Formats: sequence, C-alpha cells, structure tokens
Amino acid sequence: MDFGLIADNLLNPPILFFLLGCLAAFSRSDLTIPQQLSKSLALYLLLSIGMHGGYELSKSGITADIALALGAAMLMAIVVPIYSFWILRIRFDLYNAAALAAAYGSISAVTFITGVSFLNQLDVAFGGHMVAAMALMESPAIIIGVLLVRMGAGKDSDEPLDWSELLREAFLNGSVFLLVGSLVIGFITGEPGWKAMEPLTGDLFKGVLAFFLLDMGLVAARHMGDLKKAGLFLVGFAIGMALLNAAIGIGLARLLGFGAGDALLFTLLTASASYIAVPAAMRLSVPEANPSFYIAASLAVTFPFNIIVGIPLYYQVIDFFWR
Amino acid sequence: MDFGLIADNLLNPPILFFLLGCLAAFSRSDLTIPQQLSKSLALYLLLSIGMHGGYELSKSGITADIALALGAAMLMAIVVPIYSFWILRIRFDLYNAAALAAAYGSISAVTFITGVSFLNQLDVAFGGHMVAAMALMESPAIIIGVLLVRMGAGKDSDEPLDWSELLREAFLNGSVFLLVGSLVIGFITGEPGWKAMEPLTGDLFKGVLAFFLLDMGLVAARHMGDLKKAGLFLVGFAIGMALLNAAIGIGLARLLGFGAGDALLFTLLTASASYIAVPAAMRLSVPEANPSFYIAASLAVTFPFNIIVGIPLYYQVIDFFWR
Amino acid sequence: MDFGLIADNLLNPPILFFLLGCLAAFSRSDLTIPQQLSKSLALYLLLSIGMHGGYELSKSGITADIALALGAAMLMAIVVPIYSFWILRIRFDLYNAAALAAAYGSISAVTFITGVSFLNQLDVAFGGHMVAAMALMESPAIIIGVLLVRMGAGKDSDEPLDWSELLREAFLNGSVFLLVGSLVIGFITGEPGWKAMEPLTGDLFKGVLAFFLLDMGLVAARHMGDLKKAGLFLVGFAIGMALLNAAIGIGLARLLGFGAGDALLFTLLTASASYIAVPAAMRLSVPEANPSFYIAASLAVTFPFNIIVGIPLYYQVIDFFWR
Amino acid sequence: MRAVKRIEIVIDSLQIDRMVELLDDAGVSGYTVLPNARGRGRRGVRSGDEITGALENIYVMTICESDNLDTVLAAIRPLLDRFGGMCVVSDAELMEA
Amino acid sequence: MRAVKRIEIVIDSLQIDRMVELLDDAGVSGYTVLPNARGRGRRGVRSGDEITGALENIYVMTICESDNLDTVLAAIRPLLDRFGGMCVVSDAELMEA
Amino acid sequence: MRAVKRIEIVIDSLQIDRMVELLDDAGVSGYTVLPNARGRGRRGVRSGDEITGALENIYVMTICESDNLDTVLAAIRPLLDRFGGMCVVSDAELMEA
Ligand SMILES: Nc1ncnc2c1ncn2[C@@H]1O[C@H](COP(=O)(O)O)[C@@H](O)[C@H]1O
Ligand SMILES: Nc1ncnc2c1ncn2[C@@H]1O[C@H](COP(=O)(O)O)[C@@H](O)[C@H]1O
Ligand SMILES: Nc1ncnc2c1ncn2[C@@H]1O[C@H](COP(=O)(O)O)[C@@H](O)[C@H]1O
Ligand code: NA
Ligand code: NA
Ligand code: NA
Repeated sequence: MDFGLIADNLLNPPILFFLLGCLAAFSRSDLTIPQQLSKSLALYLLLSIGMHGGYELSKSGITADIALALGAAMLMAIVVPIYSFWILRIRFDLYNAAALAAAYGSISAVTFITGVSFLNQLDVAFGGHMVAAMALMESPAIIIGVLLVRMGAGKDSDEPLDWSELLREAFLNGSVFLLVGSLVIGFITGEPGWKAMEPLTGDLFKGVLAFFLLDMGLVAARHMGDLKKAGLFLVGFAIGMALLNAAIGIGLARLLGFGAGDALLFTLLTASASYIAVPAAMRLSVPEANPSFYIAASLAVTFPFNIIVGIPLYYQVIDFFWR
Repeated sequence: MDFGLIADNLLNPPILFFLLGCLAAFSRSDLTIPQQLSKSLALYLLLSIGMHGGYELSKSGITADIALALGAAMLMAIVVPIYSFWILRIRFDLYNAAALAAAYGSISAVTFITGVSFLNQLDVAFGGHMVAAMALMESPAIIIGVLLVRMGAGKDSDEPLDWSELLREAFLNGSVFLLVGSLVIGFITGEPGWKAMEPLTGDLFKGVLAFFLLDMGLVAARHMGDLKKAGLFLVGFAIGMALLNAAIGIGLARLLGFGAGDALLFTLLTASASYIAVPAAMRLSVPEANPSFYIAASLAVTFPFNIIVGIPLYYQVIDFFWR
Repeated sequence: MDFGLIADNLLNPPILFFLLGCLAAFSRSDLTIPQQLSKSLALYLLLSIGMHGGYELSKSGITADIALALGAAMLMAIVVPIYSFWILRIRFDLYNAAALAAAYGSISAVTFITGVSFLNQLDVAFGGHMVAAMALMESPAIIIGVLLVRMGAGKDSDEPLDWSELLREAFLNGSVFLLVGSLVIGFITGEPGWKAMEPLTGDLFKGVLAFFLLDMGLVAARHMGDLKKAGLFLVGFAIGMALLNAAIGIGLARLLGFGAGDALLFTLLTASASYIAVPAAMRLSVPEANPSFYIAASLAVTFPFNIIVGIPLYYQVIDFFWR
Repeated sequence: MRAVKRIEIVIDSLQIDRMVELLDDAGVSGYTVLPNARGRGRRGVRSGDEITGALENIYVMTICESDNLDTVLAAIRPLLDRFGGMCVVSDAELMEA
Repeated sequence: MRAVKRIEIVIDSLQIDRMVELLDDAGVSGYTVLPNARGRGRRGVRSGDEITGALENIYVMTICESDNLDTVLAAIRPLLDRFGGMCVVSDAELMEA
Repeated sequence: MRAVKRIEIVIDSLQIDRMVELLDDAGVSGYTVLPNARGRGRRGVRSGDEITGALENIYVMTICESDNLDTVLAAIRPLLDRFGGMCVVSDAELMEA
C-alpha cells in the first residue's frame, strides 16, 4: 500500500488545523472557539455545499444515472442502521444499540465536505447530485432507530409514538432543511446565482473548513475522555463500522458504475456517522440511551479516522479498482 | 403590467433565502441562526453599505442635486409619520398609533440594501448620497413619534420629557452611528480605502445579504403569528402604507428629477418601515405601546412585501415614467 | 519632524474605525459589537497572521539572521518586565507593579498586525520570522511577573508556586497556541497551503482588521474612565514606557542590522503591552493586583498611542537612521 | 408583597418548548428562561460549549401561587422523570404592581 | 453567615442601565446581572432570539441588608410599574469574607 | 419533597474549573453553571462584554444536603477569599425523582 496519499492528506491545512485543535485540548490549552461561531461556520458550510451542489446539478441536469445514485443512497440509509443494530446488540442494551445504529446509518456533512476538498485538490470531478444523496441519507436512520426501540421494547412501552413529531425531527431538522433548501436555490438560480454568491460560498470555502476543523478537533478531543468509560468495544465498533460500511459503499459504487469522485463521496456517506442531527433526535426520542456513547463514537473516533486515514485510504482502493 | 421583473426578482438567491427562512419557521423546522451571528451580519451590512456610499460620494463630490435629494429625504422623514399617525388614529390608541407612525416614518436598511443589490443586477446606476439620505431618514420619526404622544397625552403626562436621552436615542443609536461613521470613513479614504476594504465589504456583500435574509425570513415568519391578534386593519395598513408612501416617493423623485436608480432607492426609503431602531426607541420612550404591533407590521408585512413585490413593482413604475 | 506620515496613517480605514469606536463610546451611542464576534475576529487575525508568517518563513527558510532576531526578541521579553517593575515600584505596590510590568513585557498582537498593514501600504518588506518573534515574546513576562511577586512577598507567601499551572497559563494560553500552531501549519503547507487559505486569511485581512479595531475603539474608550481613578502617573507610564521601549527596540534593531520592516515590527513588539493574555494570567496568579490598572494602561493608553502615533513615528525614526 | 412559591427547573435544552407548554397549561402567570446552562447531575457532566449542542441544559424559573404549587409540580414531573433534570422549590414574596 | 434579603428582578433588557443606577443609589453593596433572559408575563411572551432584540429581558439579582430592603424596593418600583417586569424577594444567608 | 440547601456563588469566570472541582470533592450531587454574568461588588464593577474578557463573572448554583452544607462552604471559602466573589445560601425543597 502506498502511504503517500495519506501523508499528503495529512499535510493539508484543514487536517492540520483539526490536529491542532486536538492538541490544544490534550495539552489543556485554554483555546476556545466561541459557540456561536461554531454554529455559524457549520451553517455556512451547509449553505455553501448546498448551493454548490445545486449549481452543479443545474448544469448536469437530472439523469437516470443520478436517480440510480440517489436510490442507492436511500437503500444504504435504510440498510446500514439495521445491520449495525444487530452487531451492537452483542454488547449494548436496546436503547444504546438503537441510538448508535441511527448515528452510523446517518451521515457526517463535514466528513463529506472534507472529502470534497480532497477531490478538488486532486482535481477529480464529482456530481452535484452527491449533495442531494447526502441530504437523503441524513434522516431515514432516525426513523429506523426509533422503530427498532419500539419493536424491541414491545408491550412495555405504553406511550403512543408521536409520528408527526418524529417525522419533523427527522426531515425538518435544521441541517437537512438548510442543505436541501440551499440545494434547491442553487439549482433554481444556476450560473448567475452561483456567480453572485461565489465570493462567499466558493472562494472562502476551504479557509472556513480549516477554521471549523480547528473547532472540531477541540471538541472531538474533549470527547475522547468518554471513550475510557465506554470501553474498547465501542472504539473497535467505531472504526470497524467505518471500514465495513466503506467497503460496502465502494462495492455498491463499483456495481452501479459510479465515477471515482462520486464513489469516494458515496463511500464517505456510508462510512461516516452523525454527531449532530441524530444525537438531537435521540435525546428527544430515546432519552434512555447515553449520549456520551453515541457522540464519543461518532465524533471522537469515526470522524477523525475518516478524515485523516479514511479519505485517502478509500480513495486509494477506489483508484485501484477503477483503473 | 409585466410580471417578468417580479418573477426575476423572486429568483434571486437573497429573496429565495428569505423565503426559505419563512418556510423553515412555518414548517416548524428547528433551523436557527445564532443571535450574535444575526447582529454581526447586520453590522457588516451597515458598515459595507456605508463605506460604499462614502466611496461613491468621494468620486461624485457633493453637488446641488445631492443637497436637494437630502432635503427631500429629510422632508419625507418628517411628513410621513405625521400623516401616518392621522390614519392610524382611526383604529389605534394614541400610543400604538404614534409608535407605528414612527416605524413607518423611519426606514429599513435591509430593504434599501436589497434594492441596491437589485439595481446592481440590472446594472442601473445610483448615487452614494442615497446612503446619506438613508442615514438622515432613520431618526426624525423617532422624535416626531414621541412628540405626538406628548401632545396627545396633554396635561396627563406629568413626567418632563428627557430631551437629551431622546436625542441620543434617536441620533446616536447603533445603526445610525455605524452607517454615518462608515459613510464618512468611506468618503475620507476614497479609492485607496475602498480598495483595501473591498474584498470584505464589496465582494462578499451579496452572499452575506442572502445569508442575512435567511435569518430575516425566520424571524419575520415567527412574527406573522402576532398579526392574527392585531387584526386585518394592521395588515391592510402595512401594505397600503407601503404603496401610498412609494407613490409619493416616486412622485417626488420625478418632480425633483432624480435618476431611475436614485428614484428607486428613495422610494424604498419612504415605503419601508423600521423594525430595529424605532422599536428600541419606542420601548424606552413609549412603553405603553405594544411592541408586537409595530414589529409585526413592519417586519412581518411591510418588509416581505417590499423586498418581494415592492422593489420590482416600484421599479417598473419608475421605468415607465422615466422613459 | 514630518507629520505627513502620522496624518497618512490616520486616514487609513482601520485607524478611522478605531476612532469611530472611541467616538461611539464617548458619545454614549448604544453601538455594540457582539462579544462572540470580537472573539471570532481576534481568532481570525491570529490564525491569519500566523499562517502568513509561516508561509513567508517557508519561502525564506530559517537563517542565522533569523535566529539572531529571535534571540533579541527573547532577550527583550525578559529584560523589559524587569526594568519596568523597577520603575513602577516608585508608585505602585508589589502586586500592581508586577502585573503592569508583565503586561508591558509582553506584546499586543493587534498593534503588530496594524503595523503589518501599515508596512503593506508603504510596500516595505518584512520577514515571516517576526511572527515567530511575536509568539516568543508573549509568554516570558508572565513568568517573570509571578516570580517578581514571589521574591517581593518573601516569606509571607505560604502557598507553594504551582509551576505546572503557571507554565501552562503562560505558554499554552489560547492566543500563543493558535499563533504558534498557525505559524507551523503555514510553514509546513507552504505555497499550496497559503493559496488554499488566501481568500480567507489574506484577502479579507485588512477589512477584518478595520472591523475589529472598531470594537477595540469601543472597549478602549470605555476603559479610559478607569484612568481617572488610576491617576496621571499611570498615563505617563503608559506613554513613556512605549517611547522608552520603542527607543531601545530601535537601537537594538539597528545594532543587529535588521531591515527597516523588521525593525518597525520589532519596535512595536517591545513598545506594546498585552491586554488579553497577561491580564488573564494575572487574574489567576496575582489576584491581589487591580485589573483595571493594567487593562486601562495597556488598552486605553498604550494601544491607541501606538497605533495612531507610534507606528508612523517609530517608522520615521527608523527611516531616518536606516538611510 | 404577596407570599408565593419560586420553582426552579434545570432541564435538557431541547425540552424547553414542552416544559413551557406544561407550565402554561398548569396556569402559571409567567416564567423566565435563561439559556446556555451547563452542569452535572445524576446523568453526569453536561457541558454546552459544543459543536453538537448535545449536552446543553436550560434554566427555567417560575413564580406561582402557593395554592397552585402542587398542580404545577404534578404537571412537570413526568417530563423530568423521562428526560432527567432538576426541580427545587423555595419561598418568596412577590412585589405587586 | 449573615441573614440578608435576596431580590430578583426580570426586566426589559433596555432598562438595565437605569435599574443598576437605581440599585446603586439605593445603596446595595452589589448586584449580578445575567443576560439573554426570555419569558412570559402579563405583557405576553418575550423571546430574545430575534433580529430586533426588541423583546429581550435581563435578570438582575442583588443581595441587600434586611434593613435596606424597603428602600431598595421603593427605589425600583417606579421603573417596574412603567416598563413592566417582575420582582421577588426571598431570605438568604450571606457567607462573609 | 426533601428540604435541602441552595448555594449560589458568583465568581471570576476563570475560577470555574477550580470551583467545580471543590464542589465535586465536597460531595455535592450536582451543580448548574450560568455563563456571562456581570456585576458589581467590593472589587468594583465587573462587566463581561469586553475584548479582554478580563472582568467576566460566572454564576454557579448547587443544591446540597443540609448536613453537607458546612463541608461545602468550608471547601469553597478559600477560593472566594483569595479571588473575590459572593456566596449566599437559602432554603429549598427538592422534588425527588
Ligand atoms: N410569574 C412569573 N415567573 C417568572 N418570571 C416572570 C413571571 N412573570 C413575569 N416574569 C418575567 O418578567 C418578564 C416581564 O413580565 P411582564 O412585564 O409581566 O410581562 C417576563 O417576560 C418574564 O421573563
Ligand atoms: N450584594 C451583591 N449582590 C449580588 N451580587 C453580588 C453582590 N456582591 C457581589 N456580587 C457579585 O459577585 C461579584 C464579585 O464580587 P466582589 O468580589 O465583591 O467584587 C460581583 O461582580 C457581583 O457579580
Ligand atoms: N444538586 C444539583 N444542584 C444544582 N444543579 C443540579 C443538581 N443536580 C442536577 N442539577 C442540574 O440538572 C441537570 C440535569 O441533572 P441530571 O438529570 O440529574 O443529570 C444537571 O446537568 C445540572 O445542571
Ligand atoms: Na453512514
Ligand atoms: Na419609511
Ligand atoms: Na512589550
């Protein structure tokens, strides 16, 4: 295996700022990022990637290939949480297994965005519809996670399921909403819309990503402490699951004839886990689960693994098979 | 009438992001914009429009035409709240009528800025002095509103009027101060000043406006609920007042021989209502008035009406008469 | 003496925005900058200047001259607080003298950055290693300040000195950490790293500095009130110390054969005083000192003096001797 | 001055809308909410300055009539039982307008 | 420990400077202010996360001597009467330095 | 409901980690922290909205058992003595899960 790509990836400002953030937390520096800045940068990244995806879609149009890719995304979003749950039940109780399964069935937008920046650097093309795929894959796992709890708890659970709230939580949570909205706006306004927004949503993109990853590093490192309590199984699961899902993602992408860029992004969507939308939904719907498990696993293990090792690794495998 | 311009305006990213914000609030998505981000973007927009206006003024110099335009702005800022008050007294008590009159006598900077971005898109020129006109029109209505209350309340009011505080509130409130200050700085530093600031205050302007309008949409939609309590008269007033003031603004602009761009901006200043500076002043000086009336009218009716329908509509009328 | 350079410097947007901020506070305008925006802009400035310094260093490499400059920086960081303390003891008690000495031994990053923007305007070159010098000079004075207190208090002080905490506070405080981290990242990633980040960390730099100085003006002016209580000696010290340290800085720079740009920046480092890192450290380690003394002196006197008068003045002197 | 009860609640910030609804339904005359609370309790440390916002608390204070106390407490108890949080009651005197 | 009175006030955030001035004049030895309060009272829902900031409350707490309570309450009452808001008093014990 | 003590502390925000450690060591069952407090006391006005952040307070509230009160107060007193701040205690009743 060629470690050059991993090393190259490491030497990118975004990844280095992520590591700097981790280092700040480990060395107990008092560096902090104001909370509202974090949220603002996260909104910026979603809005920008959405606009850009919509703009690209407006150029390519919606083809049969794209519909196929979106179908595959949907399929993975439904299948992944189910088999993850089954694996997790080996060690975890119903509630924690379901919440973790939901997190891994869903996606991490920042992992995707870091992948986009990686592809841009290598000048590898990808389709705007992958942003739509990301939006599609964020929500289904939330519903499945809740259903798994209901089915598992059986007759014990006396409360009726509040479907309207659950659906709103899943499909109208802030990040899905902003992503889909920006995608639609980018699609509608096309070239002139993108040109007007580009100095903000295009030119600054990589710099803002680096700044945001500094913050992610700080927070991820702070959650690494929780891993001790959770045990080695969780760390193993968090890495193993990324690798397993990546492998399935690559296989499916090959089967369906995706381009290399689309294949990497699809792989990152399946291999990544949610640490914002799903945790929020689980706190509302499955309060019995312990948030420090699912946040530590997705944010403190799977996320760093994917952006540091995963992206170049998956791409190398793709590059090998796609030749 | 040609609806093409209204449709074109609708398909602009800023307007679409405004609608997206409204939709988020209506569908009860949990999308929120951090409060300090809102305030930061608002400061950015004021600073940028001020710098740009000052820079333009430094190129054009201050001419007799400009003095005339500023005089007209001042006149409207004094006359509008008086006749608005007279109309409002049909339905509202002294306090609410005065507070609403003050709001409509003052201006909305974001409406003006959206108009600027509309003109830029059509490549229609306008003068930097219109920013000075905006600054001039923000404050007088506040004084007039308070005087109307004093005169109406007559002998009942025992407290002496604290003029120094009232004047400070009117002329030194944050938005007027920043706008005038940036205008002066833009004027003084001219070309080199603008070139140094342009990547921030020029290139990013439209993108930031879109981001900010997303937030405005969220907040405006949340205030639409208050309209139910306030009744149909308020909605009618909020739209009717915009149309009436726009008509007067267009007439005056024609009479004084403004260019088409200046005419649109002047019209937007007269037709728009304040939802930041005036409400803050009214809370201090006329606490008897109900804030949800004046905020709902200006923010939830007049503002969306102006940026969605008003701007293209007024421009069409101007275009027709100016040919 | 030629006042042209002082006047030119005054007519720069950043300085004018600083004055606008002061004016807002003096006139009791309600203009406020959201606190988290302040902190965000400060982080941006540190990250950007760090990246840029690292990038420049990656081009120049690390030479003997650079090592010499860093040694001189280190020396000043140790010597300045010691003789400052000795002067301050004329009027202040042990604790306040030590805290003030620490502030003046350390540096103000924004003064440095304003100097960088001044040099850019005059097209005068300077080395990336000056950013490293800044990072080196931030911390030592903190240690020295605490040691001065310990030595002065003698046997009275029963508590053992918590060295690990003191060192962490000095060398791992947020601003030092981010500055050094960004410097290293800029150095490692070189040209491609800088190119990727430049739209954010380069193009927007001057605009953001202006925005940030608006806020500095507001805060500095608010602290000017504290000066009345502190007395004229403090004001005299704050200006005299800047001039004395600047003179020593210029002399040393000449002796060591610095270029004019490096000499100005070195002078600004010695002449400026810390109002963020040192105050935080002093609150933890020398709570007996009165924060309003050291903050008022460094932020409300030395800082404005340096950016308004000092930068062009020092530069004129340097220009004169370097010819 | 009138003797009243002062109820303080700390709860997961996501539950604030439900909590306010319960208080409204129980007939309190008002409430005050303070954001960005963090803390520790039986569910461990909950600290809010996070990208995820996943561990943020919110603080609610309501002044209610002594007669109404039991109703209010009964109304909010299920929410606290399900989602964790804390509730304390103390005596106070309300300044009347 | 010394028995003292604990006064809590919630008021329109714009009034904070006046309120603090009144407290100072009434001779309190200190106060603490918490920002970004929102709530509901007789004037309806007041929620702060707005572009306008127009409906934001602020929370003020002051510990005062029992003897001084009436002076303090008398000093702040007109402001509360004119601009709305809430004020409650409770008993507390101050840890002395 | 169980009778408990309600301890409120206002302290320099930089001291929050130490304070929480002291509370933990003294065996409290939990605490709640509210940020961005400003105020006035013997050390003068401390206002937080600053570039320096140098004068920011933080508010901590902890509910503890009446038996444990003295232990807790003894634990935190040195910190307050050295760095300033305020601490008041009042009675409350805890709603039990
Ligand atoms: N019963 C109450 N309990 C707690 N806070 C209240 C209560 N009543 C009013 N408040 C607070 O005081 C503010 C102003 O009250 P009001 O002037 O009655 O609308 C409200 O927005 C609440 O934050
Ligand atoms: N009497 C008081 N009432 C309420 N808060 C107080 C009081 N005294 C002090 N504080 C708070 O405690 C902080 C520190 O007090 P001190 O150390 O006395 O300056 C002040 O900034 C206030 O926030
Ligand atoms: N003894 C306590 N004193 C003060 N706050 C508490 C206490 N116990 C719990 N809390 C608060 O209530 C939140 C939820 O508590 P819990 O559900 O027990 O983890 C904690 O994060 C604290 O903010
Ligand atoms: Na996934
Ligand atoms: Na108007
Ligand atoms: Na110095």
